[in-house]
Amino acid sequence: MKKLINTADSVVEDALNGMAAAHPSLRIRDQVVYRAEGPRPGKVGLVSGGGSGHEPLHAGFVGYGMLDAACPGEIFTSPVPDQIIDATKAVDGGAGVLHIVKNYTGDVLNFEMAAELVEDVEVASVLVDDDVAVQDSLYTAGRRGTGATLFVEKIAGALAEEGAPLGEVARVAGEVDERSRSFGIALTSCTTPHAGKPTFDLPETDVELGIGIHGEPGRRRAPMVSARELAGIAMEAIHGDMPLHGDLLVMVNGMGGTPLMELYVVFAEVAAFVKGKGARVSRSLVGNYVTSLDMQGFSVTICLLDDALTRLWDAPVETPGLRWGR
Amino acid sequence: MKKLINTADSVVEDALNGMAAAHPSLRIRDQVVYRAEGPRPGKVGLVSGGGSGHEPLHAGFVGYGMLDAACPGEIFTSPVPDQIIDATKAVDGGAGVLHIVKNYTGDVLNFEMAAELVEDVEVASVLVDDDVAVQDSLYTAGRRGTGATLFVEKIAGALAEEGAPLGEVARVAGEVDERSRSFGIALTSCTTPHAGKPTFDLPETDVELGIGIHGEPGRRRAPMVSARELAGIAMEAIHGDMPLHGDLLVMVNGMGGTPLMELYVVFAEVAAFVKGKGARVSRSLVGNYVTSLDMQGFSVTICLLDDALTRLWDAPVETPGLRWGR
Amino acid sequence: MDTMDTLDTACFVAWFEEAARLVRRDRDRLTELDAAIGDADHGTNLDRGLTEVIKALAESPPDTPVQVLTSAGATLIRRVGGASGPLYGSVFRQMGKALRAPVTLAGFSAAFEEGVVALERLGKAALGDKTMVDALAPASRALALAVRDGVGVREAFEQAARAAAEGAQATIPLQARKGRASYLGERSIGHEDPGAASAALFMAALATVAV
Amino acid sequence: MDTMDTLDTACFVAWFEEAARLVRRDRDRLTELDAAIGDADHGTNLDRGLTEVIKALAESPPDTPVQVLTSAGATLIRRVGGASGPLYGSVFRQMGKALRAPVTLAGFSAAFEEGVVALERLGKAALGDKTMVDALAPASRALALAVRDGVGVREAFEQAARAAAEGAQATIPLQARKGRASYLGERSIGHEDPGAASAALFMAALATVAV
Ligand SMILES: Nc1ncnc2c1ncn2[C@@H]1O[C@H](COP(=O)(O)OP(=O)(O)O)[C@@H](O)[C@H]1O
Ligand SMILES: Nc1ncnc2c1ncn2[C@@H]1O[C@H](COP(=O)(O)OP(=O)(O)O)[C@@H](O)[C@H]1O
Ligand SMILES: [Mg+2]
Ligand SMILES: [Mg+2]
Ligand SMILES: [Mg+2]
Ligand SMILES: [Mg+2]
Repeated sequence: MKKLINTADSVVEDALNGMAAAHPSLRIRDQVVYRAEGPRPGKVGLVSGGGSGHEPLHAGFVGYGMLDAACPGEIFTSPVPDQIIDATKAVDGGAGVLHIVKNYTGDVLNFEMAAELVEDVEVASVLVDDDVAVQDSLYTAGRRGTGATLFVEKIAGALAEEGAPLGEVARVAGEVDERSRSFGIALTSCTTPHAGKPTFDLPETDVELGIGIHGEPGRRRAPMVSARELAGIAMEAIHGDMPLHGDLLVMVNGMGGTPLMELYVVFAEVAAFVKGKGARVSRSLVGNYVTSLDMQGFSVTICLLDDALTRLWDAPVETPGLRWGR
Repeated sequence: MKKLINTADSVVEDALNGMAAAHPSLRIRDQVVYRAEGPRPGKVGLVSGGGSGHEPLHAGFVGYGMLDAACPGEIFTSPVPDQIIDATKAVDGGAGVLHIVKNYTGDVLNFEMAAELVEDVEVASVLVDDDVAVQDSLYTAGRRGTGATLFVEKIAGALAEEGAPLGEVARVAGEVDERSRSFGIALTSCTTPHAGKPTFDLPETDVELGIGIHGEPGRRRAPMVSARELAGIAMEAIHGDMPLHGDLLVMVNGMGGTPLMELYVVFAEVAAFVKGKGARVSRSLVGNYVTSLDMQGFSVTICLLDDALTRLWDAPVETPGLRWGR
Repeated sequence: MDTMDTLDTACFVAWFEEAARLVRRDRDRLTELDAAIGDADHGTNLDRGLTEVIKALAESPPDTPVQVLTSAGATLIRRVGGASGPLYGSVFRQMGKALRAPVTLAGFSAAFEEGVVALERLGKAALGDKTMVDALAPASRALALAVRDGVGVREAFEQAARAAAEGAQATIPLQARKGRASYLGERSIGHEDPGAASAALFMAALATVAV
Repeated sequence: MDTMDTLDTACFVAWFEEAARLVRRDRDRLTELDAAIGDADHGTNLDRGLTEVIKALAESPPDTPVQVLTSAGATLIRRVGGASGPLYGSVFRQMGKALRAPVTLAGFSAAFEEGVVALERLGKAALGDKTMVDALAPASRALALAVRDGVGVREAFEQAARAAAEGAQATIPLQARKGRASYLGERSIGHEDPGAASAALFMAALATVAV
């Protein structure tokens, strides 16, 4: 394993220093990333966070029209309550704060603890759980939150920017999650700086189907096939869970180590699949957005748009990782 | 080697189909990528191109404020004259066309041939040769064009958008190249789809210093060291060739397989180096912009800004790979 | 019958010191267990947390066993993150709340049981879900049985450690229903749960501090 | 003396067919040579180009040797890209321009030399720069000497093929001054130039078509 790091222990801090140096629009304090200009009175504050190693998620989505603060934990480790408490207090503009939480035991517990401990701030919370690779059952931890997190952060961020009240922002955030599904496929394992070797072994002939974003193995191993077939597997899984129809927001997301060229090859297949189902790619994103360190592979996330969501998706956003309209 | 492709022979075409499906702002015809809206009368047209495998360069930089057309060749192979001729004719709005050419024998020859064969269009050309890893000599092919290509395309694109005449756009494009320097370091080789195995072998203990963007080996092999030391090597090479001073545009560019988190770690070190020399990071870019397929590593590109260049850098741009201000 | 032995502050500090030592020693093994069915960070997480626990105990030396537990619980919650941070933190925080001075084996056992109950409530996990509960609940039961049978502290703790180790081993054939391993479905079968493994280390550490 | 043999259209077609076959056969070797000091595409580039050349010759069958060369040159320029596309294309285009019917060995040699000169001019490369020139220039010289010495076509072409092969081998100890390999500086030493290697294949193909 070769990594562009100083030490495994300092990588999160060093990367945050780099973010601060690169983006004057951000301000970083006690391992929390804020908009430099601070909270806007009357605007609902948006806080998200999770383990590091998924960049640009979440810190790269702090800025106008998206998050007010992000709490990066250690690599693949949810942040601690102190970070979330700090962030929640700091971004409150008097209209309350929405916690956007990916559905992992660690994220849920730490955000819950923080929410309980924050006083004087109204806190609502939305749980993102879009990964169809995981069986949804009362007796398990439920589905993981993956790519849809970006959709929720973008759309809720746009709504908050417009001045919508906390209840409304939380409701729409939940709606985006309900209308979104993801499926991921890995060609290689990632390597965490601390472990120093791949989390799982994957021979040249195989892929992992149904991976999440923590470099965990997937649901099942299968032979490596063409981009067309891999895209088909992902799309069938999504379509089987949420039949595709109407206007879609489609993200083909790289896991961190896959070149953009290959993501476009996958996107072509995804678009053909969508067309084949009589649905329409209305908005799209292709690139590395919700990553898993140096893993090679991709995930597809699809959201069923309506006019209101499309409008919010199109609204201006200005963050290091996502920017348009200003 | 596992790649998200259908066949090695179809990868460029398949990826272009994906681009077309993802970006309604682009139109693709005969392996040339155009702005969908076509040429604007009176505006200088900007055409660039080069081998594929460097995405988002160049096709991802077609759009308002940047290129009018990009000619993608096969993987790591410069485009053929036909593509360049088509592009040049199609984007001419009556004010002439600027060819932005990276200094490689193949790119130079194919663009030259095309320029000779285009009739009725005034063509100027700028050669990008920013890579300090390559010795500049009358008796060699000269320095490679790498990261500065993005700077040239962005700044010349902004100037063309303002309606500047061809000579002026070409002059400023050349100025950007002259004020820019790059240095790249690889942790791993890339693998081209056709070769199916890494272009060079690099043991776990070593890095390649002074690599370009074609997956070619670098100038010299050295032991793997910390991000701080690697950034120092790149910055010393740049500073030794062009002493850093004043306001800088700084890009820390990923080679395709390196996670954003690590690029930020590098950026922190680059920023510290710049500060140590009494210069200032005025504008920055961190991410995968000028890549080499799945190679792990980074390059640093630095441009000495002045007020005019800063203004042009800040001007609105709307392309798949670079977007702000609209 | 020697359950009249009481456990003093030093015992509790020693418990965490020994736990920190064992986790440091087995850090890579814990991370590898987590790599197989999770995200390869459990060893790093817990090592970081316990290092901070020891530092905090050294910086503000506790006067009572309750203070040791409260400090350790708070530090784990504040420094670990992930699933195991709040879960382990809650075990010790709740145990601290429940503990009465002087600390007899019976008192220890009752407070420990409250810690485990808090864990189960927070994590919504039951025995057999393939989590740290599978090591801690049997350990708590072993302590309770030891108290009932009038066993001495050393032997009680050794029995608890044995029960925890067996519980951790018993997670191997289980399919995970909670935590990250549950995403793997049937593929989680055949691997020891990393949290159960670290819980066994906590109990092994306890067995060494009984005088 | 049998330099009165003339080379007909079929000979020229056969030349490119055999070159295409050899390049297809050695594609991976050429790409590997390019991987060592370039960007690992030379075999793919030339194979793609020559496949198109053969296709074009089949689609519009040429009537004259000049048409074969013109078609091949144009196709290489239009389909290969990279450095080798325009360079090889120019060799054959220029050779076609210079060729006079009927094609004697002397005429072939003179036209070939013009092709090589065009290459040197376009690429600004001289002998010893570690490029395809290092195989083609010696081949051209061997042809000229054969003409001078009144050698037969078959033997002349065989001498040219030998000269090209030796020229390609002779690039191994050289430091590249042109093309992508020049970026490597001293590290380019010790490797055969891929373009010189493919040029040797072109000349080897020529040796098989002489009747
Ligand atoms: N709901 C739960 N209840 C009890 N223990 C749990 C639960 N979820 C996870 N765990 C324990 O936490 C361990 C994983 O800890 P760790 O790797 O540090 O956190 P994460 O899973 O967030 O990466 C698991 O092995 C399991 O023992
Ligand atoms: N300036 C030049 N003059 C003559 N031949 C050259 C020159 N530059 C490169 N070549 C030849 O081209 C070959 C490389 O061809 P190819 O790999 O197809 O193109 P590219 O270098 O653009 O990838 C080199 O091995 C060399 O023989
Ligand atoms: Mg974790
Ligand atoms: Mg090439
Ligand atoms: Mg874990
Ligand atoms: Mg090449």
